[in-house]
Amino acid sequence: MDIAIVERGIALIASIIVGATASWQLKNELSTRGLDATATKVLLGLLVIGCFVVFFASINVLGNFAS
Amino acid sequence: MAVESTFGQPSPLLERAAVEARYHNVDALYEETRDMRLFGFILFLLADCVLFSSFIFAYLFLRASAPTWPPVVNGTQIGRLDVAFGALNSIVLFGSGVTMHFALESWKNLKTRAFNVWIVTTTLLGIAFLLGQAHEYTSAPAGLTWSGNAFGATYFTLTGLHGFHVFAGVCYLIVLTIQANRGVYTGSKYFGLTAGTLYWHFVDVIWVLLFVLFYLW
Amino acid sequence: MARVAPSAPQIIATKGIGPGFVPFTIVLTIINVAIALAVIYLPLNFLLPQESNPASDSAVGIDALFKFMTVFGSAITIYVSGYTAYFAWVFRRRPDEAINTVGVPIHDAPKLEFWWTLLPTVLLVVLMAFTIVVWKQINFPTSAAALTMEVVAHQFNFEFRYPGLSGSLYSPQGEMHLPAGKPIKILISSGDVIHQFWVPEFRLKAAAVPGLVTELNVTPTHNGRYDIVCSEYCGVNHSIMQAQLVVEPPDKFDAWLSHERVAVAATAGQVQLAGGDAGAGKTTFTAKCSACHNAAGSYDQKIVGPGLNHLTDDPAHPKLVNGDDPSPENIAMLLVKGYQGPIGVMPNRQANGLSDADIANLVAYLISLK
Amino acid sequence: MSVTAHPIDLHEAHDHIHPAPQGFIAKYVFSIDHKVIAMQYFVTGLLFMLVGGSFAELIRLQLWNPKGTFMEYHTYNQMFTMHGTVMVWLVLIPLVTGSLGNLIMPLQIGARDVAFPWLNMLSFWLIPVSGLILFSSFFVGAPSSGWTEYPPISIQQGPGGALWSLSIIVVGISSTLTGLNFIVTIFKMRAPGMTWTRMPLFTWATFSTAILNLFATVALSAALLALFFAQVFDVPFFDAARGGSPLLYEHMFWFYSHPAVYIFILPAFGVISEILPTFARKTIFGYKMIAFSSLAIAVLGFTVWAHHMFPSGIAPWLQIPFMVLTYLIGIPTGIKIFSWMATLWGGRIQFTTPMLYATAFIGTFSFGGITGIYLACVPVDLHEHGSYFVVGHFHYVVAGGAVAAFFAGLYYWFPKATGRLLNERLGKLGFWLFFIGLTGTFLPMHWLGLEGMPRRYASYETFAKAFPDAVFWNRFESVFSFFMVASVGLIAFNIFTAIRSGRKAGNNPWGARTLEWMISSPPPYYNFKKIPIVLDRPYDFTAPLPYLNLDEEPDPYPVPSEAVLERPRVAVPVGA
Repeated sequence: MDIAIVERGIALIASIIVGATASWQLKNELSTRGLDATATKVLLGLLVIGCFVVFFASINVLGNFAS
Repeated sequence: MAVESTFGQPSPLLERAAVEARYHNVDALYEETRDMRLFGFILFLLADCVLFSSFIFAYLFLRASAPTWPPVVNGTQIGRLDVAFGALNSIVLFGSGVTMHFALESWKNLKTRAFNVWIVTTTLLGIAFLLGQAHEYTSAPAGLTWSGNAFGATYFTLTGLHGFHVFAGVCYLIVLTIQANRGVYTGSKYFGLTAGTLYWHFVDVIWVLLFVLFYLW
Repeated sequence: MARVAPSAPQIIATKGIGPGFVPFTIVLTIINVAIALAVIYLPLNFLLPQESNPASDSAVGIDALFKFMTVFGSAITIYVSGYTAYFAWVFRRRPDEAINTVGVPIHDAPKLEFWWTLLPTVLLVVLMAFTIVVWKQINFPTSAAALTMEVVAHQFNFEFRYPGLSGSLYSPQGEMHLPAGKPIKILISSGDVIHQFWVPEFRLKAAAVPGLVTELNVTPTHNGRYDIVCSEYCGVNHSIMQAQLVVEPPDKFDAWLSHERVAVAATAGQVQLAGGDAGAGKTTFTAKCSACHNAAGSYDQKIVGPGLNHLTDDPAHPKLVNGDDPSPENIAMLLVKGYQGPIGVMPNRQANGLSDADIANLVAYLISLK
Repeated sequence: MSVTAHPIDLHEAHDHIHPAPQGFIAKYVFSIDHKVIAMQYFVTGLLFMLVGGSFAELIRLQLWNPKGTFMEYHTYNQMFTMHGTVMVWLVLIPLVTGSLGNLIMPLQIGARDVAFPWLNMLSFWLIPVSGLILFSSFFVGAPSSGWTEYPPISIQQGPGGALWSLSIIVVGISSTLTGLNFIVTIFKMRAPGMTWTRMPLFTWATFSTAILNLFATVALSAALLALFFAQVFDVPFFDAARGGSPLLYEHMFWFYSHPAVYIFILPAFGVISEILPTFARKTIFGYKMIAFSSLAIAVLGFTVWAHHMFPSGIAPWLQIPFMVLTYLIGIPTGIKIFSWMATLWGGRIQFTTPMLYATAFIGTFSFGGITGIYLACVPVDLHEHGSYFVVGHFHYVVAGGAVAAFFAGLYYWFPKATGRLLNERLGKLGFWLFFIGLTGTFLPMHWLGLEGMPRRYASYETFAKAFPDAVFWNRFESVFSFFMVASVGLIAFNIFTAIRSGRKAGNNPWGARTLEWMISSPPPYYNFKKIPIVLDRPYDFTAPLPYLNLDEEPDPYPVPSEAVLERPRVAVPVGA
């Protein structure tokens, strides 16, 4: 079990957890109004996208240059 | 006298007078200064976006004008960055974004113990990311050096600039933790925490872009 | 103290646009027409170098564009300055005027504003069309280039390279010759910093950027001796970085070129290959050649130039790129003259700054790549 | 308990006046009062203008003789580099926005100070710091490759280049923060009733400049950070051999530096749009078009940067979009100029010094704009790029435009800032000296450049052989450049004498109608005891003043004070 597999495993699980909590937080934030609320919503949305990116990177869908 | 509204919303001072008339316990003057500070902080974040986008333009420009990517140095092509460790490091940072959000929520609900737990976790995760980044720099693929070639130049400058922002964010979080525990922020006046959270989310989002540009493309 | 009744403003109305507006406009228009005629028909040699007999085909287009803009530009400037001065004079405050006089309360005139937005837009669109026509002429010549040559700028002189018999040939730095009447493509690059190759009589300039080849297409039309000027700051002696350009009839040019070829072939001479050290050759190769050549790769593993492993004993490629046998002398000649052909351009010894020892070491190293 | 909703009492809602600053340091050195900061910007800007101007005079002396024997080449290269750098980043960028913007914008929108006074103070104090860093480069060999400092030449020169990059980054931080400060102030701190279309036009201009300051300057900081790394740590951003590209720096530099020239000129437009109505005693013509064309210029300014790079090796097809967009900027500028001319039409124009500068601005700036169109046209630019035609164009727009408008603003608002009137005769003499010097120095540059005189040449013997009149015209320019030196000296003398012995100026010496003329001059540190209410645009001279709730009720139809009119006037109606 070389280190890369371990790292990918942890990244996979963590991305699912963080992605889920971030989107849950985003759901709660949707009802708020105001400049800081909109800014938070935008940033949380991009954070969720970041979690997707890490998810696909960890399962080697994104960023595998082996072929 | 008909005092016309500005772009559909009443002029700020009128707004404050109305707020003060209706809710006597709201400190209208603080609300207005908070609005100004928040607007100023968002503008600062946008200006910071321009800073990162200038360097990203440099990266894309040099990558487009390079015959092969990653470029060839002394006859051998530079190896790809380690995606596995990069993914792990990124999720650490994104996790700290989530915990920071919990910290602010718990402060809004006046749960200071939970706030302390969450904000300390965020700071530790931030420091973990910086250590991960340091490891990434030391074990960079052969030939990838700051003054070696365009790939090294753009990679180390951009991720270094982002690392500096994370480091500044960590110091900001430490100051926020101390200030919050010293009682500087109250239940309704906590602009420092809002700004800290926005800044931390901003730093996360910049890393999403950098991770994709350098590691996955 | 008693409050003085507020002095209600006295509006001073005007009849029409202003006294003497029409004669003033006529005078301005006469001036503009005079300028237009002068610009179009008189030779502007005091403005543009050798404007009466333009030295290159693109100079004709550029001068026409310049005249178009001068006619309209001077008209606009004269009308604007003229009317500003006219209004300033006609609507000046008289010395004996009451203190509370006020101008005509007009704050917008939609029709007028419409016209003074539309007319400049139309004028600019016409200028755009005219510019794109001339731009196409300059950047995309219709006929193929009869002669393709290179100019490499160095700190404080230009180096001119003509297509020689094999590889490149360069004439003494000072003088550049061009045949009149023939379309020429000049490939410009730089060996060190950014320079700019500018011939004012041609009205053309192109930057010499290190690591980039820029192109200048020109058909010289008039024989003569012109200055080549560096117009991008390139160091301490930027002010004295000039060269001479001689445009002459094609036959005289061919005579000059053949004379030059003979002269340069003689000076190429033999490089002492004995005593070449492969190790030193490797370091010189890494420093100066690895950006384009892959020492470990075979011929097909190109970076910019071909891979050089098994240079001398590759069954698939028995000859060098310029068709010579891969003998040490021919390799040395290739390093001296550089190469320009279908598969690309290799700088010569002067651009790469190779000394005799460097060439000897490199040849020893390249031969050792078995 | 009953919630007693007392009626909205506006002045009570805004009476939080923080205590007055005590002591010399808090009042004059580290003050957070926008008016004092404006004075600090002004004095620093004037000093740097004198320094930059002296570099310019050394350049003119060098060009007196085509062989260029006055200085060696290296010193001359340092002179034109430092002249450009000091004038751009230590005079034009901070001065017009910093001194006039800081002084007048908060007063015009009825605010007590800018949104973040401490940030305002920091923004000022970064300018002297960056000046020190820049001038310390003289000890280690000043930068000598032009105010653009293109690599790779700017990397080859001595450590002066790195100090140059550092000092400009510091100026960049200062103007970014000023931009941020002004945007928040104009958005959030306008007096009640002052909607966007009732704001004075100088505030509109300051707003569009603040947008440019905030977003464009950061791109410069990125470019200079990259240049600094390349200079000090040999990072190959711009080294072609190691994958970099010199064109990259040109793109990153000019992406900022074209909006920078709009940062110079937009406040100048604002000053002109304020001065013309006051001295023509007539409402501004086309308020909305002028205001929105300021924004249009600010936005379009971001899209045109590569017209500085036509012959420098960018792809031919790329030249066309930048040419078209540069032409488009001519249209809002044209609208402004025509609206100003229409403001003069039908007015009762009184030629005080600010009005002289403003009227001359219209003529000079439109000539500068037209030569700009020549340079935007790609084929003609292939001839004019890097020649003295460019130098002539941008000095017409910068000296004839931004600096002339700054002097106009200086003469116009000096009474408000100090309570004293500047001497009119000295002012008029200074004006004529400035414009004769300007025309004499910069007009010949156009045909010198067309004939083929390249920029940044310490000696021009080859060119003098090709165009024999060059020597005459260069000497002609050198003589007239000293007229401009005389005019700036006259202005400095006029200022320092007027502070003590100038005639008293009341609240409203020129009879203007914008909010800053409604309070005393110099205004108290809190500006307005009660924040006024604004009912309409200020420019209609036939209507009473559109303000309520002012501290002291002014005359509803303000008229120029006696001290300003040349000869005493008797209120005799015309034609009586």
